[in-house]
Amino acid sequence: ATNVSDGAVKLGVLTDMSGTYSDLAGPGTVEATKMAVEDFIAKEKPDFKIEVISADHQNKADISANKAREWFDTQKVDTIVDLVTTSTALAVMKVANEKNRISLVSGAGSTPITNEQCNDTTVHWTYDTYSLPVGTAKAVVKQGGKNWYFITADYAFGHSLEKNTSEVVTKSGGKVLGSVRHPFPGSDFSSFLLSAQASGAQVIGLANAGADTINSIKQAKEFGITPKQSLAGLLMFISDVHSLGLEATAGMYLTTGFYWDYNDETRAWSKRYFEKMKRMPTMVQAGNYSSVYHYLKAVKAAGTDEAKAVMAKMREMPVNDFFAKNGKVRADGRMVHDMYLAQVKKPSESKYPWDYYHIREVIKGEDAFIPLAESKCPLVKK
Amino acid sequence: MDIFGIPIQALMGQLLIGLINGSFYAILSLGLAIIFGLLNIINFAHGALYMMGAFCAWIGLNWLGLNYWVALIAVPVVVGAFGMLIERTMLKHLYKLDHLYGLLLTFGLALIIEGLFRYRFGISGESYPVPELLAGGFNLGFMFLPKYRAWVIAVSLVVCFGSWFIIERTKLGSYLRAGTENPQLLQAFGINVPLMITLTYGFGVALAAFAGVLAAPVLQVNPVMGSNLIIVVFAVVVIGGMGSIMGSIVTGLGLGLIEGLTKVFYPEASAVVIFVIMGIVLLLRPAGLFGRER
Amino acid sequence: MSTDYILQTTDLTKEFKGFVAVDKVKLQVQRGTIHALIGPNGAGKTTVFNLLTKFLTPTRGTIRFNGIDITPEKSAQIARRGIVRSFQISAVFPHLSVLENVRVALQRKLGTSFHFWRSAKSLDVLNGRAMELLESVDLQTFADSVTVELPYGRKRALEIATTLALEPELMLLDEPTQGMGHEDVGRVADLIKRVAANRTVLMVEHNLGVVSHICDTITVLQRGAVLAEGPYDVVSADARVLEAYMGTAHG
Amino acid sequence: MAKASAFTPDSEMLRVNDLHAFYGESHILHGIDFQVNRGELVTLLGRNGAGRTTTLKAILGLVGRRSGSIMINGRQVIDLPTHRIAHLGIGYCPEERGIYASLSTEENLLLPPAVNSTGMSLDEIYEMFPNLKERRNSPGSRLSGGEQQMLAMARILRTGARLLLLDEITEGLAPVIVQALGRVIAQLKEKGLTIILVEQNFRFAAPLADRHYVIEHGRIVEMVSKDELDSKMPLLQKLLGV
Amino acid sequence: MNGKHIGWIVLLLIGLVAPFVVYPVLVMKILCFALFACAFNLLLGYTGLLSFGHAAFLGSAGYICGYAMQGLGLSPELGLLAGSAGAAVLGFIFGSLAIRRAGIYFAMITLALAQLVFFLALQFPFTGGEDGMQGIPRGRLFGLIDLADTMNMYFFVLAVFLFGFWVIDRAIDSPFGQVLKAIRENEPRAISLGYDVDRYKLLAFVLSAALAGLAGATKTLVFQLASLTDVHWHMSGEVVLMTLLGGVGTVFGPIVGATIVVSLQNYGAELGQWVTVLTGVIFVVCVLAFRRGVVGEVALLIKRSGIRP
Ligand SMILES: Nc1ncnc2c1ncn2[C@@H]1O[C@H](COP(=O)(O)OP(=O)(O)OP(=O)(O)O)[C@@H](O)[C@H]1O
Ligand SMILES: Nc1ncnc2c1ncn2[C@@H]1O[C@H](COP(=O)(O)OP(=O)(O)OP(=O)(O)O)[C@@H](O)[C@H]1O
Ligand SMILES: [Mg+2]
Ligand SMILES: [Mg+2]
Repeated sequence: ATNVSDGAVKLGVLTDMSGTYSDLAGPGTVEATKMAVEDFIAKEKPDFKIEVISADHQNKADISANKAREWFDTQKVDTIVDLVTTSTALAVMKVANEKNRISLVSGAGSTPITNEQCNDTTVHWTYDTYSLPVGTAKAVVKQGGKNWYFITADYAFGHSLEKNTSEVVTKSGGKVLGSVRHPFPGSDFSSFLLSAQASGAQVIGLANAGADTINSIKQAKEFGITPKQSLAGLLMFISDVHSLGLEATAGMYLTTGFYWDYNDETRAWSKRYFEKMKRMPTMVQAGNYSSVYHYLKAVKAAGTDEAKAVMAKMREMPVNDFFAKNGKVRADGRMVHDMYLAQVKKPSESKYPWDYYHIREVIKGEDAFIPLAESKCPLVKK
Repeated sequence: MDIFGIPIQALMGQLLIGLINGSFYAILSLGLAIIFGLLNIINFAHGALYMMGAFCAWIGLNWLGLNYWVALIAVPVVVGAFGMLIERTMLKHLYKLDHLYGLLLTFGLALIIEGLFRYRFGISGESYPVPELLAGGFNLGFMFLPKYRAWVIAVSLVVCFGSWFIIERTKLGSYLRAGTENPQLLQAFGINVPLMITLTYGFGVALAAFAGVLAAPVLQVNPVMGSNLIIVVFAVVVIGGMGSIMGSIVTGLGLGLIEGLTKVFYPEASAVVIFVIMGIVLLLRPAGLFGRER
Repeated sequence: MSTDYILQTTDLTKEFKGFVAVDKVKLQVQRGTIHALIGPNGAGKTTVFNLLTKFLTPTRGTIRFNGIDITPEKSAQIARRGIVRSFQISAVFPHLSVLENVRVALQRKLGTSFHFWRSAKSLDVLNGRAMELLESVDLQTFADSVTVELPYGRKRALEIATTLALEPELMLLDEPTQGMGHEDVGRVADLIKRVAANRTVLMVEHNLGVVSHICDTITVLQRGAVLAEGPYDVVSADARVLEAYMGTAHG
Repeated sequence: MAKASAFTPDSEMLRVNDLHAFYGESHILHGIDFQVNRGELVTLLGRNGAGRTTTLKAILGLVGRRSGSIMINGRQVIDLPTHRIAHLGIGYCPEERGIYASLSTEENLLLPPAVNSTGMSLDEIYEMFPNLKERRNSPGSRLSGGEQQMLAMARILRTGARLLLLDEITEGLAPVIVQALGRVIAQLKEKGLTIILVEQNFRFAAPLADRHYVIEHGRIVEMVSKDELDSKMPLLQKLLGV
Repeated sequence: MNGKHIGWIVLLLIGLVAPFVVYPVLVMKILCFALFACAFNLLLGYTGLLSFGHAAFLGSAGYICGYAMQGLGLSPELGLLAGSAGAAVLGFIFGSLAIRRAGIYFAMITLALAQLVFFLALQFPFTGGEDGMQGIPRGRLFGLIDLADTMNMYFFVLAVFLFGFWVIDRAIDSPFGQVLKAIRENEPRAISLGYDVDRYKLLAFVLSAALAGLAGATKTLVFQLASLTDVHWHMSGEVVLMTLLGGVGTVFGPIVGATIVVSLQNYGAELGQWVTVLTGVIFVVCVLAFRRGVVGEVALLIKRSGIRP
């Protein structure tokens, strides 16, 4: 029998239920987590109980840290999942590690999670700010988009996104003509777009996220920039495309860790998800399912829910499900899997609801993430 | 020709864009100033009502099939009526109290409105198309000016100066100003002050909603669009001199321009420049540029 | 023998956007007297008070207090020099007790007013003096009442007690009896007379009864300028004053 | 309704019965009863805080809460909102003057809407108060105390109101102006206006008034008509503490 | 023994027992916010100045304390000191600009200045931008007591809170407090009595800022992080809510208010989207029907029933 602490494996979904990221994570991840648990029970028939609780961290690091502590101390939570936004992820990872519990990060994207700030009880599952530009920038340069100009959200996340992308652009033979930094959050981007236009660059890289990206795209079209120069969204989710509409986004390149309409397996799962949420899943939500399922398998395999043992099993077993093929959890906590380069369809090409992407390329896992050799994580033995 | 290394053409473009943003500041701060003038309340819900205006336009289009032009008239009326309802049911009870309570109440209302829209529409928001009549743009040589933006400038100037004229130059305006100071006595002169207050609040709110409809085609319509903007607008109002109608219009437009210039020369500072200006203005003229010392 | 003037102004002028509210006023207040400033409405009396206490800045002219030029000083500084004013509308601290009202004025001299770490009990040493002051205006029985509850006339009396607490050399009273019933007018006039025993009072007053009763010297202002000056009998006999101010109602 | 008014004597302008008024929790008027005929001038006398101002305010509905009956021109107004009462032709000159600081002198003058066409013209008013003409464009807040008092008075003469409620209008005015004001009031009375005067200055009020009501602690305690003035003088002096 | 003494004793008892009944970290959070709200109340309740920018002091003190501990390796007591001092300096700057205006003007100016601070916090490299400062060590108090231990930390926080609360309580009831009261009641009169009112208001502002800073620095120690949340204008609104809910101008009100609001946020996290709406509703209800706040209403009840024979 599995030796489980406090009689149950308890999962806490700590996510943004109402704020900026509630569409790409939020209630959807809670549902995905529950689906993973149900599927696991149905398929693997575990001999331990599994419980799920959830809370809104309101994108605040202190609320997250407080909630995590409380969950560990009083609710006997074993593992916290999702953790959208980097500040909350970092805060919870630290607490979890101190208490010898596991964090499965699907929502947050900053690379420090598996680099400078890495620890041995965290797995970073779905994407990061390295993997996204890699695919997009390479592909766009290959298509002839050699000259780039960046519109960057003026904070750490935007800066690192810009930096990572610039490197890839130059490495692939492109050129960066300049960049402009906009306040975060912003609402009017026309000035910055005008600067980008004046630069004469072929590609305007949007090193920002959420509403900022959406507004940039919308206004680029309004100012007659988009057909002449093309945009590259460096962090875009299908929920963003959905709310902007194909009219405004058609032709854009973006990188994603998951697309619902990719193959039969993804379609089958996504349809089930759609039935519950009335929306197609984002990569965060799909990735979260995958991470939870893998974790539960590892608990079963390890015969215990003790963090270190489970982590060892998670690293040992490959990830094979609709989300990832032969995915692997590395020493630094990175789950390496393939990413996809997508191009947004023209409205005329879209045949049915949520038919948004052409998948143009599969980016192999080893290319998509920072090579272990370059990792700054102390856990990586060199 | 260059100015500080920036081609004059680009500069012109940026100034024009600054003016467009300034138009939004002007309409919003005008509404705040009018409300503040008569009710002595800082309408913290102004941003939320602006957001509501944008959403109502979207709802009108997508649920009821009402086009932009209908929305431009109907939405301010509807949201204005909602404002009047708020005034009648809640604000009304606060006039005898310290004016700070009005600020607090509208702050609470802003949270409620924003929360409800978040609940219903999610956070990433919806897109509103540019009306066909105003699609496309003019090539001005130095820049491509979308027709829609030109329309925004024109219509907001008309609305702003129209409101100014009514308030400063007509009898109705003198009632408004008198009501600001001593509503009780004004009522004793035979003027229906409660109605006037309700209508004024409704009008201020309608202005916010009007700005919302104007903004819908250019910005993503989302539940936080108002709260991001409102603090800047507060700063505009403080710089202009609170309650000063002309102050809010001129400062709104002026700060739009200054912000536009900052975006060219030092984009990192564009979010703070207004607050820095505010600090300086307050040091030199505590009552604001157009404000009266009280 | 030269007269001892506590306050002298020369050429005191205040212009508001071209409108001259106070015009080259030469005011000389003799120590130890009650000096009245009267004149028709809009003559500039309140403005003179505002200039003397620096609630307004003079356009021209100088103000000398005890021979020192105080023209450039600020309101609070002037108050600390010993010139204290009362207001045309009653000025008390409505939700403090009557005793506390007076104590606030006394407290400044202790020099502990910025001491936020000290207990307010340290102010109790002032209670004795505060009671004395209240007694001087017949308010001792009200010491613990909340000030709002006092009748109007008593509030004026309290205001005077508070002003006295500062031991001003020169008290400026702006229409101290305005809005009072007859009883109170008499009471306050007596009070002013009494407290003026060892200090100087400069007051604006429309109630000629009071003026004739207690004032030693009267300056009549008209359109910002001094029209006449002298004791009541002299001034009230002046034809110009009769025409500009008193009409037929003198006496 | 028509019947009721038929029984009201035609000459009656205002009748107040059992008027109670409250500010928040404090009960200020305890059943005021009095009545004023058309063209009459009555005064409300009393000590400070007796409730004279409150009586005027209660007639206009400017107090926190009121009850009882107030008939103006035979019409019950206790339940009407202030502005509707004002429309019945009432001019109110408040104790604190109520000059609007943000309006110029002239704007202040023109502020109250005319209730009928019998009011004075601007020129007539400026003739009566030359000070105001001189300061016509300066903001209300910049007027001297006395100028404000004149403005407050002048303001309601323009509207053509037939019932004037005047609260301490001689307060803070130079004796010459007080005399001038006395003449103005006499003229108004001549014109047939009905006036209620709240006065501290008995010397001013006595020759003008037809009747005097004395208020004490929110009740009418005495009514003295013009003819009885001499005989009741001692009583009045006692009541008012003159 | 009066009501206030009883209040103190009850407070002390609750403080000693609470961590054994309720989750201690939550109690620490409550204590931090209670101190914050009390500091804010010193300004609103006793000086009549509504600052809508108090988050700036809470947040910046948090960053300063965090930097002192993490970047400079100072001890916790020095960290707190640095945080409060920083907030005091900031308060001096804010105050000098804002106290020249009263009422709503004052509120607006503080709000806008706080917004400036927010943008600076987002920009300065040492704050970690939107990621915040993470993993700040709690250190050893006076080099001896290890604060990593929850109970040690708790009693330290309790001590800090009581100290701060005592300072506020004393300031209200001091010669300085008397002058503040006089200024609030009738400012021109206070001037004419020779008080330089701006300096008194400024001192009150600085005092309030410093104590808000103390709260912020303590919070940083507790959670071992400093983030933008604490400088955001929502936080400025929250502290108003706490004070209003508990009772403006009552000594214990802000503590009660903070307890309610923090618990609501904590236990209401499951409500997700509705927390904002609920907060808004509480605001509206308080303003419309409940202006004295919990403590104010209770005090009134006691007073009323006491008067009856
Ligand atoms: N701040 C100001 N700006 C412009 N004019 C002013 C200002 N203050 C006063 N005045 C004008 O100066 C003149 C003198 O005013 P002041 O208040 O000194 O009169 P006063 O003698 O006190 O009259 P009263 O007896 O009526 O109170 C008035 O005509 C007034 O309108
Ligand atoms: N707004 C108010 N709130 C509470 N009490 C008030 C208010 N206004 C007046 N009072 C009280 O009502 C009572 C009557 O006041 P009122 O103003 O009617 O007196 P008055 O006879 O006109 O005397 P005065 O000579 O002072 O004008 C007084 O005791 C006063 O304190
Ligand atoms: Mg367990
Ligand atoms: Mg009165």
